Amino acid sequence: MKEEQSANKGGVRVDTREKIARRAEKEIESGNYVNLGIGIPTLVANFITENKQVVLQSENGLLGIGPYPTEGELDADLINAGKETVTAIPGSVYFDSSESFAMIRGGHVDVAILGGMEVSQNGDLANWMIPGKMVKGMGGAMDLVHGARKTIVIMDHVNKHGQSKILKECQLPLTGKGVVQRIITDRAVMDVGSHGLELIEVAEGYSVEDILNCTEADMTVSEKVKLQAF
Amino acid sequence: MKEEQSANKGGVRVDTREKIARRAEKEIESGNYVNLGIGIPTLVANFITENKQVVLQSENGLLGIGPYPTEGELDADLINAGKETVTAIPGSVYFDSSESFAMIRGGHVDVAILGGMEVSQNGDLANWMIPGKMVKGMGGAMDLVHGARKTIVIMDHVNKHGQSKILKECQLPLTGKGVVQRIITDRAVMDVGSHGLELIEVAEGYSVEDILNCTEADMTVSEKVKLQAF
Amino acid sequence: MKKIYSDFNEAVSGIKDGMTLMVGGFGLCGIPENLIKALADSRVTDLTVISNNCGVDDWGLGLLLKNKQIKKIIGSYVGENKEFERQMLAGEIEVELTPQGTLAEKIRAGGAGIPAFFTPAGVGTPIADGKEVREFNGKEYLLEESLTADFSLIRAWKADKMGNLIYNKTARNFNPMIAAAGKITIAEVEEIVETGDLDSDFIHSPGIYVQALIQGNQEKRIERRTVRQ
Amino acid sequence: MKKIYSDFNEAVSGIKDGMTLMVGGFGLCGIPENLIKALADSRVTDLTVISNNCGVDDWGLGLLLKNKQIKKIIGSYVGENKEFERQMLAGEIEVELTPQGTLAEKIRAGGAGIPAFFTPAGVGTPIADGKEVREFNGKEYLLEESLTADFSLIRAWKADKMGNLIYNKTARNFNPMIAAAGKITIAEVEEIVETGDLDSDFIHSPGIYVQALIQGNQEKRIERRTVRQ
Repeated sequence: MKEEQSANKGGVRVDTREKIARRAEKEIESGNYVNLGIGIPTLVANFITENKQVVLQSENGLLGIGPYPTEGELDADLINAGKETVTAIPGSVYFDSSESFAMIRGGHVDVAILGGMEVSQNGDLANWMIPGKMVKGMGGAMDLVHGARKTIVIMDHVNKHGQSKILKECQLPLTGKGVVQRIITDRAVMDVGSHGLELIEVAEGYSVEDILNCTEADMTVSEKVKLQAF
Repeated sequence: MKEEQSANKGGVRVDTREKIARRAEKEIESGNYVNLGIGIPTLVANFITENKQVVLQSENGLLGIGPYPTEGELDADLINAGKETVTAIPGSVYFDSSESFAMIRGGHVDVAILGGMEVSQNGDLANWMIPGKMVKGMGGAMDLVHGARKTIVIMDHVNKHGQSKILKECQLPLTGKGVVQRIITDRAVMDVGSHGLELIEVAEGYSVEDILNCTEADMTVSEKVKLQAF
Repeated sequence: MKKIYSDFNEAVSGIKDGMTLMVGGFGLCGIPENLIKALADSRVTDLTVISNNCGVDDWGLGLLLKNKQIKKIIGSYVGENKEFERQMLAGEIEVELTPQGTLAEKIRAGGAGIPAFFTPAGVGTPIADGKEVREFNGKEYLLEESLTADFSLIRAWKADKMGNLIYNKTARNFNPMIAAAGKITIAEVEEIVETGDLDSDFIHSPGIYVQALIQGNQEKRIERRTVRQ
Repeated sequence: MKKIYSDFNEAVSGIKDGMTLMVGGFGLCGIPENLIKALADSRVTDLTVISNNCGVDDWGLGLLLKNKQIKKIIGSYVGENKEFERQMLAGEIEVELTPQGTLAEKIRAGGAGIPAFFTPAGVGTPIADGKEVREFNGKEYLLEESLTADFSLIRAWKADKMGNLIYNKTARNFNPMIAAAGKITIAEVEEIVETGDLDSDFIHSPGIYVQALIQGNQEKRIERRTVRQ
């Protein structure tokens, strides 16, 4: 098994983040409406190929996020859900928070890509609080996991102590129960199906056995598992 | 007791409608947002004095109904809740049906003036169906009676058989239960209070006794009852 | 970029017998008249139609009534035509009358992923039959469930090619909520403009709710022509 | 014609100790900054504040935190400042965390006369504690009750003299629902125009929701200045 640094130092970690983001981009089809969470998910936008027409939703009230502004374009009244200044593409729409979550909750967003602290083998997600630590709030995550047609969690496969973040059962308080359809890590891609967790892709540098060894959750291996997939 | 024609023939009936509408207009204060029901209530708009700034709400999605259009102004996309072509005043707003009833249900409309078939002494209103007859629907009436800060019913005091329309209990299926605050008829004005129905005004040509005689509901007479009030 | 049809018959060709449809409009104002005409031509039947009204004898949803294509109608005020009255009295059509504000909110909830809500309209009336009543802050409310549809047919004023819509005056009415509550929403519009031509701050229905567009000329019949001198 | 204040201190003078306030904005974007400053100057205390966020250390609702004017905050993401963290860990402030979409819908429901609704957000999480869970169509939902306020403080871009409002870009966010959910709503606006100068088809908040207006200059601080080269 290849050793990777989880801490954010030097190029290695950045490469890992980029690797996950690049793989996650493949989940997005042309014509999709997509919500990207804060953190690594936001990076996915950088890798969307030009032949795809994708509309990015920001839950604070924007459909059609554009690139970050130049100094001259900077507008305090135009931010994304991470409170970063952004721009808007032609054909973008502004709306209020109630409409924004009507859109999300009502199943109109095709794909939501979120970060995760823990995911369980039945698709539970924990990504908003650690007991004993300062809790800042869940923001829109609890609504997003229920609304999007496909909820994808992207995260490191193991935590900084080398422990699996994909568990039989989440230990942290949940964000949503049975809400995750696909997990993409630096090492593998797994689907949560009606028969439990299934390994469908293994990243370069890892074997199926490596993945099973570093995953606490029960997991079957797809007959069509793709090796050296990304 | 003065005999009046309930049937819609000649000037007498028209005068009665106008009399009721003119009295109802006094319920409207400057600055009010008002919803006028179909029928006699719609007539009230004709009598709003010029010194009052009143905004009329139409539940199909307009705040700020103006007068009927001239031939040249006629616009199929601009109608009131009675499906009549109208105009809109400067400062008017168009919105969707959900927003319109949010406005109504949320208590933002100051006064609703509706027609009635029967009102009970505890403020129940029946104005949408007669069993055995074709039922066209309640439209927005059931929402309006709950939403407006003040719900006023205007109608003839007695039906075409001379029977009281103000009853101990409504006989027809209800539009709303305990929703009417004031009743204005061609003969009197009555309030529904916590102690039941109270006579507060008597129209010209009638005595307090006349009103009590033609009203089936239990009713007290206000100490300050106003005679020859309208 | 959204699917843009040029033929109304093709636009409604996905609508099959037994489906549930929502149709925008208030009276004849803001109805997708050419989509309705194409649906009448298609002769699909056993439809459940959710719409505030049901047209008049020879226009709007009245065309579907005449063809007996409607099995059930959910609306707030439906009796503006004789054929409807005949079918209703003969028990040929099922009618579910819903207070107008409740109808608007049930449709809005359907598009917004809210399965049910409490509302005061209808408490103590025949509308409350069989429904849960609950008190909040001393007042009684009914539990009402949301509505969705297999297809939503709406009319808008202008669309851009991303499906963003704006409506004209009171022709807006039920159209925006119906746009959001349909699995597949087809918008009949007066004009299709280029992406970017509509102001992002002033879009009534974001394109995310719209699956297809078609441009058409509307007769815009007036139900109650009322003029002053 | 609405009440138009010229003095921010006077505008907030009706707000008393112990009241419940809603304040518009997302982060520092679209907050009624001058109304908040006047409220900080007023030193009213024991406030319950409903707002998606709670400002930063030296701006927005953070100013009220610093003065210990807030007894309880209801929001979805509140920890962007150290004083908040200190008060929370010391048990000096009560915090009710609410999923952002649920918060938006609770406020919208408050303005719309809907006392409660079911929503999927929070099922199976700590948010569900003590709340009714009910299944609709095979999926579980939580019952959530609506929110209203004694005063709503919002920021809009332009108002006409009838109180009709439009917002700019994502500064809209929670402002329109908060406008409707306040018993008294005061709108801080960038510009007041004559009645008739706003297009009736494109009003975001109809004036019926607004009780008073005040024009002010906003600093519009940026929380995360992110630029490309």
